[in-house]
Amino acid sequence: MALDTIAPLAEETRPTRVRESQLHLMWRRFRRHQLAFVSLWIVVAFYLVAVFAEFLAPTDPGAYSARYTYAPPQGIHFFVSDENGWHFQPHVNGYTTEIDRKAMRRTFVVDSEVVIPVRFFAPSEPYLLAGFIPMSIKFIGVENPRDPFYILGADRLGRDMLSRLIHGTRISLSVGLAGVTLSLFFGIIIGGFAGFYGGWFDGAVMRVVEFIRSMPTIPLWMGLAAAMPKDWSALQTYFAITIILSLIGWTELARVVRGRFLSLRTEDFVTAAQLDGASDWRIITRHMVPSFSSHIIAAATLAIPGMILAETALSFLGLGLQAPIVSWGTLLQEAQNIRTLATAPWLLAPGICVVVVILSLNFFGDGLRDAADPHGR
Amino acid sequence: MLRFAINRLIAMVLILWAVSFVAFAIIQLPPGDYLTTYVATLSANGDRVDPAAIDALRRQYGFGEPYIVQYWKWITGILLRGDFGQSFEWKAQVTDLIWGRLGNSILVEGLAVILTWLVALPIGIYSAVRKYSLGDYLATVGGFIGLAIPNFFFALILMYLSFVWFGANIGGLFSPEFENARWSLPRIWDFVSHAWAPILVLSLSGTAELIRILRANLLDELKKPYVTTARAKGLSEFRTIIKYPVRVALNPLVSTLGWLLPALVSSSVIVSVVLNLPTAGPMLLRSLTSQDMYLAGAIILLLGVLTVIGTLVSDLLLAWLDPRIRYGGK
Amino acid sequence: MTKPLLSVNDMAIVFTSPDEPDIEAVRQVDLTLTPGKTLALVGESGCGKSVTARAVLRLLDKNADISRGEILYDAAQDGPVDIARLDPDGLAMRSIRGAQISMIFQEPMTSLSPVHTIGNQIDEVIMLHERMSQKQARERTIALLDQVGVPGARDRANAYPFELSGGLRQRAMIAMALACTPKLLIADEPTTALDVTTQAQILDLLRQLQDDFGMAILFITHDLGVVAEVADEVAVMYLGDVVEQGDVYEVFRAPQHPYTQALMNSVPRLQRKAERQRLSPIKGTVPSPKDRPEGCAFTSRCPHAFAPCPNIRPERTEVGAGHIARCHLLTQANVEEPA
Amino acid sequence: MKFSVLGTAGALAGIAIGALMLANPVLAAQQAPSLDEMVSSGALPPVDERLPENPLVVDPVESVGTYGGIWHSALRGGLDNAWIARTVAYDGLVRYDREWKEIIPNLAESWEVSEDSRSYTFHLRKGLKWNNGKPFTADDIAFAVELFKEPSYGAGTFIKNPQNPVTIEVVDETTFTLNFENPNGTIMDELASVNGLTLVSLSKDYCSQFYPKYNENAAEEAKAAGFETWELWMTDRCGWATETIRWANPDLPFMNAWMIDQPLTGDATRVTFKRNPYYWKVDTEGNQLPYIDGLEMRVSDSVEEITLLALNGQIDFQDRHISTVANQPLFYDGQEEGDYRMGQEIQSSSNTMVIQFNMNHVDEKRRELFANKDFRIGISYAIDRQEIIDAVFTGQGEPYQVAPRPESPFYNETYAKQYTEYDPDKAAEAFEKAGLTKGGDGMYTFADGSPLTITIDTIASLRPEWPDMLELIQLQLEAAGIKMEINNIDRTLYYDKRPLGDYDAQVWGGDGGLDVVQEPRYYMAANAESVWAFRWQAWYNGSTPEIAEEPADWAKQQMDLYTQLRGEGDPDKRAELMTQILTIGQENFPVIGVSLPGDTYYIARNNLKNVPDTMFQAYLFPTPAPYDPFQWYFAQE
Repeated sequence: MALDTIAPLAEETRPTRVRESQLHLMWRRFRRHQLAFVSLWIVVAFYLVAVFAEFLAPTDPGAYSARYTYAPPQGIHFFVSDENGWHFQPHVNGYTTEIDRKAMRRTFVVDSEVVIPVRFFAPSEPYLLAGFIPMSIKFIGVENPRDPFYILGADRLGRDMLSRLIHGTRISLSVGLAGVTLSLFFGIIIGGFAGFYGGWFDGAVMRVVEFIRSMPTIPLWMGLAAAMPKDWSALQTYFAITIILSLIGWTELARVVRGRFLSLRTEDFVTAAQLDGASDWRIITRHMVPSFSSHIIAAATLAIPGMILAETALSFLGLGLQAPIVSWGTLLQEAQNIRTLATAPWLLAPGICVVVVILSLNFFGDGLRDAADPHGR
Repeated sequence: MLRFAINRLIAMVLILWAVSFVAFAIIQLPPGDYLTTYVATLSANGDRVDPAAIDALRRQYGFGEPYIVQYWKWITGILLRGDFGQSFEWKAQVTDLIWGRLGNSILVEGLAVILTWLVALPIGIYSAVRKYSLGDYLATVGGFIGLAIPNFFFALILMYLSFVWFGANIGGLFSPEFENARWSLPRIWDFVSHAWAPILVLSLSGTAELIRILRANLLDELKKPYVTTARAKGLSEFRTIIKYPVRVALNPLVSTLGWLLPALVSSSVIVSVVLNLPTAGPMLLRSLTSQDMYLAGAIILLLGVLTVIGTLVSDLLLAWLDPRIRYGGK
Repeated sequence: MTKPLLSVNDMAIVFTSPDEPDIEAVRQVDLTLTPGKTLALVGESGCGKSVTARAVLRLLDKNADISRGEILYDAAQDGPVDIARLDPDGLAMRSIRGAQISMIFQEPMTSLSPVHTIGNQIDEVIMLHERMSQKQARERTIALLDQVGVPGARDRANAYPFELSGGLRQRAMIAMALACTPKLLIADEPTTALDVTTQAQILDLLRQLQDDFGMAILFITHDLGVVAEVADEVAVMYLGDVVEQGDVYEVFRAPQHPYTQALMNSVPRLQRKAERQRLSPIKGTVPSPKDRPEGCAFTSRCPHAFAPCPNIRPERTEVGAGHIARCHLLTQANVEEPA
Repeated sequence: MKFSVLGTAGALAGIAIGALMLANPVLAAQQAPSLDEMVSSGALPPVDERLPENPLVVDPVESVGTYGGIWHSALRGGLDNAWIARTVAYDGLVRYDREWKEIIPNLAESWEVSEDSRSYTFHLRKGLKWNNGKPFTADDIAFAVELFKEPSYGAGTFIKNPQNPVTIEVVDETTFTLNFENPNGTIMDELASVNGLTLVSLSKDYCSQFYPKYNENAAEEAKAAGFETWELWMTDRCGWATETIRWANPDLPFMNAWMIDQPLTGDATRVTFKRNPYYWKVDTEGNQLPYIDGLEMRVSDSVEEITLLALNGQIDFQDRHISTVANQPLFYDGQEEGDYRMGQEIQSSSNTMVIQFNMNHVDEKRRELFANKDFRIGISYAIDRQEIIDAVFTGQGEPYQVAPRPESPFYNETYAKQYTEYDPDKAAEAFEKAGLTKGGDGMYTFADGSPLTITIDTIASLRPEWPDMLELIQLQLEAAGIKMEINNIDRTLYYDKRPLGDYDAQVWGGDGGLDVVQEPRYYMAANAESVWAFRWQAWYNGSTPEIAEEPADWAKQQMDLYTQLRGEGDPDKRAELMTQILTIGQENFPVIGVSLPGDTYYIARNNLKNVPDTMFQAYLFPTPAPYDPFQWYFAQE
């Protein structure tokens, strides 16, 4: 004898609604979160850099130059003056360099006379973009490849910091992404089943998770890294590291997923689906996962920074990735000394990149999470 | 409550056992054993090594026995005699080596935890209650920056800057003159003037994490009807929030101690190396690389125990805070 | 007739949100509450009855705002106060909440803090509004719990909500609400979450308590059955408007507003099978406040809707002693009468 | 100028100096003021009674010094015992002189060598005392020999050398003779080196209590003390020579200038040493040494911290860990600020990096290739050494093969310079000769066309510049058509791979640039560090027969020569033999070098005196110990 019987309420037909509208709503709420929105674009930008590394990097990350070790950054100037006044010509200035034998270092003096024109889409020796697209122009470069061109300065072997940074971006960001994808995979599968079936399986999984998380990770990593086959190539180590990282990483995601599952399992629309005789798999994939995909996305995004930081940490310990692989971690490892801090601070650039990217990823992920939150405001 | 505690204790014992097993497995993972390292260093010094002598040592140290046997010896030694075995590299009893350093670890990490909470709590509450306010943004940004800086990197920069600006060395936990002095005001001050750096560095990332969690939890709680009930009683906004939603939001937070600790321990390993802290970290690092297995094993085990106990404490705390769990008994 | 305790006059409540146009959830509400009497506020979910109730205690969310009208609360001593003008977090308002006006909520489970004993939660109100020590407060609490029929009050005071059945929880809620013997009790669907038998008990309890304490009750519900049981007067809300109000007997006997009539028809009466006629549910669905016509809100579903309905707001028309309705039909009727 | 002949030249000199000492009897020795009060209180006998009859008279580097001061330095982690060895521990029977030319008396004031150089008789100073006042006699030496004869005890000393067993015979309190089964020409060098300290590091009086032979319940007591076996307890209490554990036991008697004050325990954050009142050396004015009251070493796991300490002037003398190429500009700029100076150190090492291709590779094809001299020549030509020197060493050093240093009497320009010029054409030529064929991609492959990639192992943690150099070499070789991988691995794995023999090449420092005779690892397959022919040296040393392999004839020839050398008493003959070995090495060019290491440097506070401006930097000659730190002193401001 309740009114509801006559006045149909906005209750039924939930799952479908949920699915379309939730992501949509989420996006709407997300856009409101300016900081997160900006961050999103920063992240995108970085990943673009990662993809087009070869094109964007002025030189090969390994290309060294004995004459320009620890060369300080060059400023880019836009105008040159000659007899007929100033005219537009983007360029950098050359250095005059001599070796100070006593102090054992090169001293660089910017020589404003020497004008080295900078041009965009400068021709270069052919290379493969992303490993398969043959190209022979760089985004930016100098006419004569022998001329010094160090916008962000050079490292101890006279290698262009900018180029190394760009290539490092590719490795570090992809490690993060790959690691998270992997953990996500484990996380959803394991956490999903734990949450969906509950019972002893759930218990077991949770114990395992608890156990893994109660282990200090560094020793775990060290042990595993030390056990890595000696003759593995750079690439293999790279993948091994991502796997090792996700071995720890999946637990967090598994927890999230499981939690959501537990709470959703009892929801009407799931019961409804079960009554319709839908298979568990179908229920999980078509009904449950979509209904909290937003949370998963958020959680995953928030897991990436951890991965990146872990990679740098491992490199610092001399485990994980090692030179000549160029990653932010290895670059930072090379900057881990007083000499750099004191005389070549520009080598800390990777540190700044790490901070920026991780900041953005966090804001982005946080924005997503707030947005995913059904009662957002 | 008691039943709950007992359940947890049993669970803990099981986990501890697993920890010990894994710890031992990990230190066994790398190929070769300590003696390969030892021989290596000797011959690197242009020193002669008599294979017979090495074999003798091998036998003494009981290498080459099957894993299970070694493990059994090890674990029983610990349980029955509290004997963690020999450190090959130091040629000394592991027990003589680790306690001091472990103590330091606990001290530093403990302080870090405390600082983390002191900072995170008010900020977290504020940014949840004043969601999307300027303060909220500042807090979040600040927190995230803390989260984003690789801690070893931060430590190094701190050390360098304090050298450049104050000409002071913040490495270690004490300056030489106080190293072995007994506790006194000046010594405490000296400790503070050194320890602030690692504690700051360590608590940085944890703080950000806590703020985020607390904020999220609190946001959920603030929407719950009982908050309205509280308001309807005529409680002031402040009291309402502190007594109810915050109180409830704290529960999941308490359980974060569980992961906060292992994270701290891990990062403290790195930070300790940079800042030269006499904690278990650097020793662990060294022993792992030189395959000083019993030392490494003991440290991993004890750090594991430390964290597991930490988790247990946080669980009990949680139960004490949250009747639902306490009576749910699970 | 005793002077009203609380009168809401021409109140409107607007919800603002950053990326949508404002919504006037409550368009025009006039209510009067008299001590010792129960006013039932009836309407479908989302018609704005709960909002109205919360407005009285100024418990609206930050994005809701009383845009028009007044809430005059006349607490004997220092003349009437207009609650609508008070600072929601101010001392004045807080000293009214819980002490003078208190509220019972729909879901006793979520409306009680899960981590505090109910005793603790009740003591709090008492100690807050009346100078009492913890001990005295607890004594009072136990007395109250006893009074609201919680068996073994002394022990139950130390119980946590989740340890109690739904019924007991609601009783505890009530005890909390009555802790400071308020002059007005707002009950927001206090029985919806409960099973039928418990419902009945709770309603009895409320009625009986009203006799004991003599407070006024504002009873929010969507259940006409309950209304019939507890209410002295009834106000019917539709989409933010009070369309009809008056003595419950009057209204039930001769509902004037088409909506009210529809409601009545939709309620089954107990009859012999043969004599039963089919229930006639209201056609169409409740439109959202956004596309509510300028005129009568019910237009879109009204069987008698005609020219003026969509555009002109019908006047409050007195159709009997204290029986008021808002419908153009009524005004028409008055016009035609002489002919 | 006779490097190789240290042994007996030293012996003669020894006698000479010994005589000289007797000639100037020490009168009225003075002691450090810090000791006066102890003496007057009777806690300590007067200095003359503490000193031996003829203390060793040390010539100060600049001038007679003044007492006092603490020498601050730093250990990298608790296991950096090498620094203690280089500062405190270096006091054997004999020692090297400051030119690293001769072996001079130390605890032994003289010695004689038998014709067949099988038996060596030493004469200790009369009245030497351990730092606990107990006499130091031939019995202590005998005890050490006896103990290390135990198959189950100790490692890494000539006493345990299976190739040439030794026995000791004690003539009287101060005289004893070491009798070797085979002629031993290198023992004096061993005794003078940092590895020769075992003999004099154990006080029988103290250590015998842990030895079942002298104390039947030693085993039980060990158990009671929580040690499985008596050996473990002995090691713990009586750590020998320079073992880390030795510095953890303050009760252990010492013969060094400083003795333990705060021991090096596991959780020690600093180690301190204080003057040994019984030290047996005096300066030319009869002041008992050392001048410096004590040492304080901060135990730091962070090189950065140590660097900062040095820059901050909180370190009085240090080179270890901090004197890197990278830090040089820092320290140079910091001299004013930190009130320290930088001194020159000439490295004993002959090369910045030695590339050792594995001639005993388990894979047939690779073994053949790496054993092929032309291949190695090709690689050597393909390396642009000057480029590397400029990039990695800021132009310091010169292209150099793995050959004796210019300072060495064995220096031979052709050996040092052969194949060092950068010449792609010659490289190509050599590769062709080695039977490699260029593939379509311009990369060389094996003769059968199977792809060729060489993997070079390195340890970044050990020498940061190695990966850098290898990265450059990688590019250079790539240009020359050789694919190369850098395999940066942990030290232990590095050593584990050697017996397995499945590595292409490993890199290491250029040991044996000055100590040619003592460390011939790169000139011939001499010891386990000859990674380029690990299985050959196994065959030679018989240490690990299971992997031993019969060497190529030229290598065998070298081994025969070296065996002769070991047994040869006459210095000139030994020099000659060594030269022959080197000539064969030069012909067969087993390993590839990059460049001659430039000088490195030390940091010394400006008020620290008697420190030579130039030192040799080596381990067997444990810099700075041979420069007599006990005669360093702090100038009073």
